[in-house]
Amino acid sequence: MATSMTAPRPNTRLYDFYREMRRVRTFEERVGELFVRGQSAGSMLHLSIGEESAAVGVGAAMQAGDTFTTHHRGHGIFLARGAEPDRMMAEIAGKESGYCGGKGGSMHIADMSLGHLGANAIVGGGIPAVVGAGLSARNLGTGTVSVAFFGDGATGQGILYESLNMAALWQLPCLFVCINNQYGMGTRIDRATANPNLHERAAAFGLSARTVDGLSVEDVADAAEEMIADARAGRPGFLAIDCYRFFGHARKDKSPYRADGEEAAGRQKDPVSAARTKLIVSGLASVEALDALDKEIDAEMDGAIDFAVAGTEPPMAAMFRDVYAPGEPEPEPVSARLSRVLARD
Amino acid sequence: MATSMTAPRPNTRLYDFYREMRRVRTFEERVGELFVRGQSAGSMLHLSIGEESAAVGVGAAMQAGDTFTTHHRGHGIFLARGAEPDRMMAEIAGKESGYCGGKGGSMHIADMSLGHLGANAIVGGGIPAVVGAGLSARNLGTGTVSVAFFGDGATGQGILYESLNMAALWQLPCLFVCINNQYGMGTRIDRATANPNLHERAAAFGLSARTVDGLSVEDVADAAEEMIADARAGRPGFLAIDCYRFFGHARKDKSPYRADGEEAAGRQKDPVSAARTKLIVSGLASVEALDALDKEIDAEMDGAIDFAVAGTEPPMAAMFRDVYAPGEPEPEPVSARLSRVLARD
Amino acid sequence: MATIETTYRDALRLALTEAMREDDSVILIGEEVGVYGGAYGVTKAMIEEFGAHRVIDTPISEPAIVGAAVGAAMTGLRPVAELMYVDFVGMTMDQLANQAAKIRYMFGGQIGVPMVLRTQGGTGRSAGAQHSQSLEGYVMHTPGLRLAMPATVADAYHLLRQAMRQPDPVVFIEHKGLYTMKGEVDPDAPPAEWGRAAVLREGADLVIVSYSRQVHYALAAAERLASEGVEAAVVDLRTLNPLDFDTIRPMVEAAGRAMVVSEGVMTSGVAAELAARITEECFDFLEDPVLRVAGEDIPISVSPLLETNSVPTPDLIVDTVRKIGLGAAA
Amino acid sequence: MATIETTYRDALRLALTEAMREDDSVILIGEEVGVYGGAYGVTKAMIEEFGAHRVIDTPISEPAIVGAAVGAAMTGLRPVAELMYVDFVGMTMDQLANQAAKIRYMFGGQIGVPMVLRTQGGTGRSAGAQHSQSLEGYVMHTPGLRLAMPATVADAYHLLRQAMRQPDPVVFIEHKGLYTMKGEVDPDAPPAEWGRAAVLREGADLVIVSYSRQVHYALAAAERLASEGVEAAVVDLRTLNPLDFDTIRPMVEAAGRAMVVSEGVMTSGVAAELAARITEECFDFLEDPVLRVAGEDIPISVSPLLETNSVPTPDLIVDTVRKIGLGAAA
Ligand SMILES: Cc1ncc(C[n+]2csc(CCOP(=O)(O)OP(=O)(O)O)c2C)c(N)n1
Ligand SMILES: Cc1ncc(C[n+]2csc(CCOP(=O)(O)OP(=O)(O)O)c2C)c(N)n1
Ligand SMILES: [Mg+2]
Ligand SMILES: [Mg+2]
Repeated sequence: MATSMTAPRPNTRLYDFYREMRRVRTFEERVGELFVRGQSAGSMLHLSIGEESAAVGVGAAMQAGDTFTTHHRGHGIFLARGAEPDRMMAEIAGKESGYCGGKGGSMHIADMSLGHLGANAIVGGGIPAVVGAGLSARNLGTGTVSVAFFGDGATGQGILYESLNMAALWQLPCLFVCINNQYGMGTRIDRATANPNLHERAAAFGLSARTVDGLSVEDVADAAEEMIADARAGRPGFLAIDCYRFFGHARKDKSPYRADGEEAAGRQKDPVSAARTKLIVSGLASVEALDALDKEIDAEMDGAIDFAVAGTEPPMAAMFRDVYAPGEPEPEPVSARLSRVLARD
Repeated sequence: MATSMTAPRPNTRLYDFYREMRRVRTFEERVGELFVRGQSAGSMLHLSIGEESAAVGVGAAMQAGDTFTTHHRGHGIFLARGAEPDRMMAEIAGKESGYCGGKGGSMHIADMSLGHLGANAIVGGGIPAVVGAGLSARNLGTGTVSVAFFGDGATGQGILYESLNMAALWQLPCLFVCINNQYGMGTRIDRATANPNLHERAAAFGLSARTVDGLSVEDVADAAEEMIADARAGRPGFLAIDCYRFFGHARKDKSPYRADGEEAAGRQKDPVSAARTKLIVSGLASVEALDALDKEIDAEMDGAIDFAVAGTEPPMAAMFRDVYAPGEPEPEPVSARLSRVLARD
Repeated sequence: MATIETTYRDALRLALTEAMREDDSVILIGEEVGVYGGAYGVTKAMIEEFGAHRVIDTPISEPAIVGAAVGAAMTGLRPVAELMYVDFVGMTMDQLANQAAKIRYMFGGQIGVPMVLRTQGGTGRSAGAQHSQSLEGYVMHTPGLRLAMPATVADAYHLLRQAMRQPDPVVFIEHKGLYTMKGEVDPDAPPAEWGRAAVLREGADLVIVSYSRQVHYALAAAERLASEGVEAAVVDLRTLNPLDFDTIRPMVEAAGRAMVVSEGVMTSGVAAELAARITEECFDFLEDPVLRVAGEDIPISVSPLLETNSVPTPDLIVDTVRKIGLGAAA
Repeated sequence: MATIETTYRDALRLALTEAMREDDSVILIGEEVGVYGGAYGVTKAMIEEFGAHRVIDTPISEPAIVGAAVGAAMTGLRPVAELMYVDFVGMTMDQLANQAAKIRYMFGGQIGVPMVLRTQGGTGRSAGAQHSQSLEGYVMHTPGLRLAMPATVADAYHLLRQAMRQPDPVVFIEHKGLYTMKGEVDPDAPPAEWGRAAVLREGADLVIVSYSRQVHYALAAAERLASEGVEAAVVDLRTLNPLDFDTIRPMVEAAGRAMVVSEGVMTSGVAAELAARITEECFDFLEDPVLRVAGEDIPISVSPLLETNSVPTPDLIVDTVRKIGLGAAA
């Protein structure tokens, strides 16, 4: 994973997890800043604060070549899989230097070289693609696994069950990761289903399925490692990760539908501070060392903001590009058509 | 249920079930004849032979005012809920005297006065309507239940799970009846899912769910009565009924994908002859009485064919009717538009 | 009530609220319509007045939301279903086009599906390719579906009220860029006839036919053109099904020139239909082909610059008129 | 191979078979494509040659079939997905229009989605409102999707081969009324350029532009018209995206009259686009508005009489030409 650090540091798994989770959290905080500074492209920014263990725990269990899709709240997942914060932030700002040249934005970041088949603004929209990636892995013998990340809200979407059924039926190397932050926008999970034990549904389709508490990134990683190994062997799985969405759904949502008490309690389920505390209490890292690490990360993410702000909007010429493959004629602009029509005589 | 019989007959539930199942079977056989005689509208005729206990067992457990939707293999269900064979057969023949004036045909029969909200040619397409009917029942306080009938193949459709989830969440008076005839076209259930215990899926969404063997119409009826009573009380359910599709998917399919042995074995699961045997063995009815009944039914269904054949195609004027409500302007026919355009000067 | 000044959003809420007060069978059903008050605030606090049995928050299940509305409409309720973004209509097209639109016909006229599907579309929020589309073309191409797209505050109210009285399914598409727009409405005034276009501006040189937000762009362009000596009429279609040609025909015949302006992508969309239809109806009077000013045949970018220029702008309308040889350049 | 006589159905199978022999990455995925051999027999026995890993029978899950094809296409396979009826495209429109069509663009050109979605449409089997539609209009209105609709046996083969080589998603719509049609194809001959229309008949009086089965109706009508002294040219578009105007323009300019014939419903459909486009391109040469002969704006009935007359017939084409004042009545 792409981070450049200089100080010597404890070589433990938990430390690495902490670092990556901290990077995710700080990145997301900076996304919030970008918005406040009026530099983000729009306000449809969905922060994954509180959900870092899902991104990092599962991300760490994946291997190079493995592919994945994410939902609209996918910054952390992509970071955990090696994204450059600069290009991510630039994409979120709608800049040409972003991962998608400024066309995609926060909800459509992708990078084929890192196996990121794409974030999606359609709840559930990216799930069946991992079935297809699983078919590719099987038929081409790549040995890779494909992971779909989505929220609890996506369990309302029928396409999830169609995909689970196919993966189980064909024994594909797929893992379905449901990041259950308890909410789909303003709807708490118990107002979205009569049975919030989401993994039971996947089990009924014949997948190996379980729920893990996202408070412990190590637990998440353990479960993910096992299930990804299983998936690689043709036993697809479904992993629900319980966590809590610390903030509103998107930047402008202040969650008025949540009682203060609930939010305060929910934010206790903080995988980043849990990891930090454990590192310190168990003597694996000192407060000072972690503070220094946090500062390093702050600097890294400040750099991402600077990079994004310094970028330029894509040129108008980019507008008609990429609708079809390079070499194909571009769609005729409306103004060109009209000029042609009117210049006929 | 609309059958006119004259001979005195044993007043038992099983006898009534037998009669209705026999009516369904004979009707379906006549549909086959209609096709062979070139009198059906098309060949998309899906016979429910082998599935009579589902139609009759569940149908008998429903009450007046209850509503339902069916899949494409729904003749038997509608008969069991009181349809007139004449108008059904006429609809299947595409005649004006049919239930839908010849516009709907076998796959789109409906009759609001009998609570039939419609058969559907889209696998799974009619399922969510019962959720809506359940909302109506709840909000309007009608005390009615709405039942979705569909095949095992529809368990591939995501919309089923969306509907199950809603029904359970809102505790609606709905029953989902999956007629598991082991096949969706040429695909046996074990090639369509890794876990053919279909009711487990519904249970995972919080519905009361079970599977019953369709060989015994009494068992089906018992289960349906209980589950419909539960549904009426706000506890929606899912009932899978195991049976076997005796013939091909539609009229032209000879099921080459099934071994002869399999078909022979499958056809042992015959709810009609099982009921007949039980009636005789237990002394509830004599062979002669049943033969006489069968003959009566033959005559009834022969009459349906005659009625259908005697009918006329809907008039051309019907073509632009019913796109919108009565009183709304009808769509302008293409030829009228063209005449207008060309007559401009 | 007399004429009030309000916003497009509040006018919509007023229409829903009044209908629900008048008729117990009206329900709202969709994602976040209740506790959250609607993603764009249209149904704010309505759950408090009408309760959770009439303002129904759903799971994220667009196909079944539409399907449930169909079933409810067939059994005595008057559902107003909400799709948070018209971009999600793709997953509901089966329930919408194969069920809602065809039930009356397939069943030989036995029953209708009196439901409204409220949704919103269009660009303006950097929401990207899957949250910025104008997909009315799919709907207009589907016989059996009525289609209303209000451009004004008054129509936000009146068209929605009328939509809720239709015997057939109505897709009602709001524009995300109009919710905070202010305007006047008299809820008690008799509304314009359902299906009738509104002439918002007279003009002898050219008739601009549009709907939804582009009506405002057309009006802005017409103002600028007027200062250049060109008088463009602006017609707001209000509903795309029914489609009112009786209003347009004499105007185009008189002006001899027509432009259609639509945010939907050009090819095979609403602008194509309007252009083809005007040509059919007014061929002998046209001095130029009907000009199609429509969305580009591309997805929408999140980049604000590309987004803005992916759909018609007042500038594009003005420039096009100038190209005709009317206005400044003439 | 030299020229062979075969059916539309077998030509399709040949195209699929050869592509699968040449390229291991090609897979077929859809309902009943394997053991059953395809609902219309196109993929008959292919599972025996290529095995169940390449000819993949699926559960009845149209949205996920298309979604899985998208993911497969992004990761190295060349999926040919099958929708048994184009009528089911509604439930897949999200995966098709929001995913397949937009992925290249949204992701800044990083990757394409080289998949083919094979399906079939049209009337002719008394299959009713949900199994008889011509929904190419939805597809054509979606930027990013290529659209091919073969009318001839040769094109069944060549267009499908070409579709499978495209870098972008292609929706390939066959016509259920053509599967048993016989014709000639030379699989080794260099095919007509992808995106190029075919002039199937020359004629100085009128240009009929069509595609899919209606091409044959247009040819039949043109034959009858010829006996009345009217010479109608017939153009088969072959692909609707790309759309070839270079072939049509000079023909219409020369004839001064054009008719478009499409089985899809008229309003806001393919015929609207073609009419609008021809008018734009050839306005000064047109003696009449472009005539739209298209599907009625209604659902399709199961009654054979109503079904037949819900879409253009050779009679309707002939009668329309006569109305112009050309032919018998003139
Ligand atoms: C198909 C679809 N429906 C609705 C939305 C609007 N929407 C965006 S995010 C969201 C909630 C999603 O909840 P969840 O899946 O739990 O993800 P989270 O936001 O909690 O991470 C909704 C309703 C959408 N983008 N796509
Ligand atoms: C959405 C959709 N997909 C596919 C089909 C084609 N089709 C019609 S019936 C059928 C099999 C359905 O199987 P099942 O639900 O088990 O019902 P059965 O025919 O066994 O009664 C299929 C695939 C269809 N009509 N609708
Ligand atoms: Mg959530
Ligand atoms: Mg079945």
